[in-house]
Amino acid sequence: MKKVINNPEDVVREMLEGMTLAYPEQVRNLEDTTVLVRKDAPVAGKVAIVSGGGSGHEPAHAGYIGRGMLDAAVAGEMFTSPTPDQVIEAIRAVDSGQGVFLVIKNYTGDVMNFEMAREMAEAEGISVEQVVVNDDVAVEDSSFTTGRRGIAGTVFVHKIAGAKAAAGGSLKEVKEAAEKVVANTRSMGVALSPCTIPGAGKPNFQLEDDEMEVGIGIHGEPGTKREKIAPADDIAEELLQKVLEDSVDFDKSEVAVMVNGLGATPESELFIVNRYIHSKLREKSINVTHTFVGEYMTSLEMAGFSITLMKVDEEIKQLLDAEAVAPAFHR
Amino acid sequence: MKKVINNPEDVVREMLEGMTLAYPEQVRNLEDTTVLVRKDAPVAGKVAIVSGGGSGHEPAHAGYIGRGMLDAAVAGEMFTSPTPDQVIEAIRAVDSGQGVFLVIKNYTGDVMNFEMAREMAEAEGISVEQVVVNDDVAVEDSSFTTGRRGIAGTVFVHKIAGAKAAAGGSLKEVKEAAEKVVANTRSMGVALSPCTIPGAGKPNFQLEDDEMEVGIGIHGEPGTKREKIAPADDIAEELLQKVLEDSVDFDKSEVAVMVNGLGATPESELFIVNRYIHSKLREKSINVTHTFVGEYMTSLEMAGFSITLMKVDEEIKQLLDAEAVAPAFHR
Amino acid sequence: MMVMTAEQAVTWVEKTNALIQSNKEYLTELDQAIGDGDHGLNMSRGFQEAEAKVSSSEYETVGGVFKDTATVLMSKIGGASGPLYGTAFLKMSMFLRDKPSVTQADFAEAVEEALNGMKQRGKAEQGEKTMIDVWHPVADFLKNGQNVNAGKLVEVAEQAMEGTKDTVATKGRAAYLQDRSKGHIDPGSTSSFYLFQALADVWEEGE
Amino acid sequence: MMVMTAEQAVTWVEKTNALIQSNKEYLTELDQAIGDGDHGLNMSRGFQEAEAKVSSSEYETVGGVFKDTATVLMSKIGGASGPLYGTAFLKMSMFLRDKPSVTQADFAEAVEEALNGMKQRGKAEQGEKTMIDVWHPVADFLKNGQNVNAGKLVEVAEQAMEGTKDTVATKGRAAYLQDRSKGHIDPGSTSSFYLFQALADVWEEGE
Ligand SMILES: Nc1ncnc2c1ncn2[C@@H]1O[C@H](COP(=O)(O)OP(=O)(O)O)[C@@H](O)[C@H]1O
Ligand SMILES: Nc1ncnc2c1ncn2[C@@H]1O[C@H](COP(=O)(O)OP(=O)(O)O)[C@@H](O)[C@H]1O
Ligand SMILES: [Mg+2]
Ligand SMILES: [Mg+2]
Ligand SMILES: [Mg+2]
Ligand SMILES: [Mg+2]
Repeated sequence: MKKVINNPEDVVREMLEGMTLAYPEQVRNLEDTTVLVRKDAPVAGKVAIVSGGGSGHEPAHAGYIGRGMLDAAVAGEMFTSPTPDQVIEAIRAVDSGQGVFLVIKNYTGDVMNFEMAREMAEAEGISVEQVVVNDDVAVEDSSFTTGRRGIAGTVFVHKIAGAKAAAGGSLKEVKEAAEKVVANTRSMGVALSPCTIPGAGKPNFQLEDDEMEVGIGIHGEPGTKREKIAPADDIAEELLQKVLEDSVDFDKSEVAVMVNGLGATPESELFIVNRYIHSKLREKSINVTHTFVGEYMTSLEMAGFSITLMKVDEEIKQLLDAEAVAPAFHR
Repeated sequence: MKKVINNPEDVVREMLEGMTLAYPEQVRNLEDTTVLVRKDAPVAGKVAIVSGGGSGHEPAHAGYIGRGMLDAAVAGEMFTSPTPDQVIEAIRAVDSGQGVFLVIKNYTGDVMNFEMAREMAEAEGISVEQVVVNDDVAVEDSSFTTGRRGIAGTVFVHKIAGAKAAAGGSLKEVKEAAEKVVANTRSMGVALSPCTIPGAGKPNFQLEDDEMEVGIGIHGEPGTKREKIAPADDIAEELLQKVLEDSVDFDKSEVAVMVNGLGATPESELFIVNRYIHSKLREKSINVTHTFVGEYMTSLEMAGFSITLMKVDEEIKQLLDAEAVAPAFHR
Repeated sequence: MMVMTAEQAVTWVEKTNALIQSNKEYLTELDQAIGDGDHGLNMSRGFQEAEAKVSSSEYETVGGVFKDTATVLMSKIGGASGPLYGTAFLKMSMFLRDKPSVTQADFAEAVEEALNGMKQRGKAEQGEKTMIDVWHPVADFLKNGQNVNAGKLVEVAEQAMEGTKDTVATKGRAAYLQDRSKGHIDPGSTSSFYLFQALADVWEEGE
Repeated sequence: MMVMTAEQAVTWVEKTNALIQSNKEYLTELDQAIGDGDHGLNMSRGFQEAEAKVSSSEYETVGGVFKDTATVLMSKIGGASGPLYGTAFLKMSMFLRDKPSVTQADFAEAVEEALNGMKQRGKAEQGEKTMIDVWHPVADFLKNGQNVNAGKLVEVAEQAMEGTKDTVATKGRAAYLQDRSKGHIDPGSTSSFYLFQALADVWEEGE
């Protein structure tokens, strides 16, 4: 394990210090917490958006704090959901009286910790609503299981919920917009190499030189199957097929595309994937209105990528185009 | 070698196609070239800024095309300077009559190819000026040798030259501003892992699990020395020392800081480095006015980072703050 | 018939912590196979702090020990296991309240309460390859009343933990692996086993 | 006394290309040790195209072959070697112009012109561990006139190439390595050696 760190236990704290020093005009760290909030929080008259989760996904989530996106991001330990006491600090700090909207990725830990914080906040008289993002089609959806995971599509939820709130949307309207995104967003990822949690010292799995792990999440966990590595177009095709076949009907629709690097994949390779996705969608008469290529939701130093399709309508397109000024997202 | 590519020979072309499809409103690809230009080039009444170099440094250079930064970026093969015929196409496409300014990184190949293009352009009656960026203090400066290399500091040159041109600066004024940046910018990098050119199939060097390569460039070449890996603070200290000791007098000055990821280093680690740099500079009464943390000038999938310090004055600070709207740089 | 004192409750937390610290890597390895590889780190961080808290405080009641334990676990672990272990200790503390002495029947009911709280919080039932698979049979065993002894407790918990190996996960991260989750012991069940092993130890010392 | 025909000039390019293609990996390996590892890729890309161009065209003069070769190399190689090899062939073509027949003296002067062009373009002198270290002694040898034969040419070029091993680079990427550049043959000198080896081959066949 080779990492540019000091002590593994200090990684999250030192990272948050480094972030706060990097963006002193945009964010501030709530004292003695792992919460970063907008410098000017609470923003009067606006529903506040709070997201967060385990660390190791940078620039998620703190990179999305800013006008038109998040009001706060709560950082857990590496790949570990933050605790309710941290989430409640975030909620308290950003609520302007208009209520707080939580964007939660669908992991048991995240859901439980955020919901406990929500219960506490509601007991304090703060209105809280939430959405649980579950865009990863690698995992079958089922009411008997944990269901699909939340991965890179979460960034679209940040953008749309943030824009709706910035436009003066009520807590209910923000929730509706976010739910529309969740209902229309599907993703899938592949890994060419594993990653290592600083404290664990070794990766969760090993891959041979000619192998890839398909249906990977964003926590270094094994994927749904292992395959021989293939040309970029074939890998992209496999993921795209799964995304298109899932429960959203993308037929003849308009979509926003995200090609998301997991950490160690050169941007050039992401563009090669983007090229394929575009040409394939054109063939299928699916019209791409917005494209995002880069590292939006990473998994430490994992090599690989995910693709996300969000079906858009007029409202979503307008909200996508709305201003956003965050360290890791500009519009 | 594991890469998300199709044929190694097609990597650059497919990447450029993918970029053009990703940013259709911002860039366009000059037909049958490896040149991307601003969608609205040539911009009337403005000095045009052209940069470029080998590919593999994404988002450099095409990611910096946009209002307030570059008018064109010329892409060579992986780690190989583009040829003069490509550079001249860029120059012709962006010249509005106010002249063209070339930002060249100090590598023999880049300097020769760009200068040949410049000679051809001047023969056609286009006014051309240039700056050669050489911020890397890992290599001693000397008039008998190739001298220092150009690395991440180049992005500051793009920003300042671009802002100066956008503000209506003449070719001469743009050149002066760019030269000021070059004179006041120093960088140094370290690698924790090598990288592989797609066509080469294997990396230039191997590192043991406990080794790092100090004084690395951005072309996968070996650095100036090999050391045992150390805690983040110690690595940052070693680089910072070399940068501060070099020929720019940073004493009690104001600086812009860039912590640049080389490709596979998690952003969390870059922030840990940023934290150290800030605390150390504060100790030394060097005042950080601007901070940039992220992947600005990469070396394919190399793990590691570089730090850059640019000494700033009022003019440079103003130009740094000026608007820039490029896919990989917003202000 | 066993009784639990506040002092023993503290010892329980201490012994659990000791077991978790010495098996930290093993827990992480289990989680690497079918989860995200942080369970050892999470439990070690949480119980380290919990033990520090309860060892340095004075308690009149078992409920008081559990309340502090719950608060620390809830605010230090995170992930899936934090809210679950936090809920477990919180529910026990709520049930036991200020009871000056805790009988075996009290304790059995407290564990039943903990189990119900965890099931509700995690929306999991027995057989889904989670720590519930250990808590459920342990709760049943304690309720049983007769023949409750340390050796038997360890046996029940251990068997339940081993039993998770053959099941396919439907809750928690391991569920993403679907059939691939089979053949691996659930990490949370293992940390729960340590908890009950530590409890058995406390009982044995008390005899 | 040797003469070069347009046909032989084409063969020279073809033979150079053949040597470069079969030593592509080796050139890359040399560049990996002290450069950026693309010299084999660069030369292979450039000479592949140059050979395709000159093999499929009709030429009256050696100058014409060299002009096309220069243009292709200049626009296909890039990096440091592109402008240098491009300049070499351009300078030779400019010197030879429309000369219907090329004598050995003409050719020697053409190479001298090429060398000067390269030195100027690359701002390099002999002894800086670049391809100049091969071109320089070869130009001197050709100027010499007497005893110019294929075997001798290969010998001179090969020795010069080997000689780069012991020097410290002060130009090109290898210069960044300073002392660490010692002990490795310069990749550009090696590709230049192939060029002159191919030339010797052409001469031998012409005898
Ligand atoms: N819904 C659930 N109900 C009960 N226990 C669960 C549930 N989800 C996960 N667990 C338990 O939590 C353990 C994982 O804990 P941990 O690794 O610390 O958290 P995370 O999965 O968030 O990384 C699993 O092994 C399992 O026993
Ligand atoms: N200034 C120079 N003058 C002459 N030859 C040079 C100079 N710089 C580099 N070279 C030659 O170019 C070779 C490297 O070519 P190549 O690898 O294709 O380009 P790059 O170094 O740009 O990657 C070196 O081995 C050396 O022989
Ligand atoms: Mg976790
Ligand atoms: Mg090169
Ligand atoms: Mg886990
Ligand atoms: Mg090279």
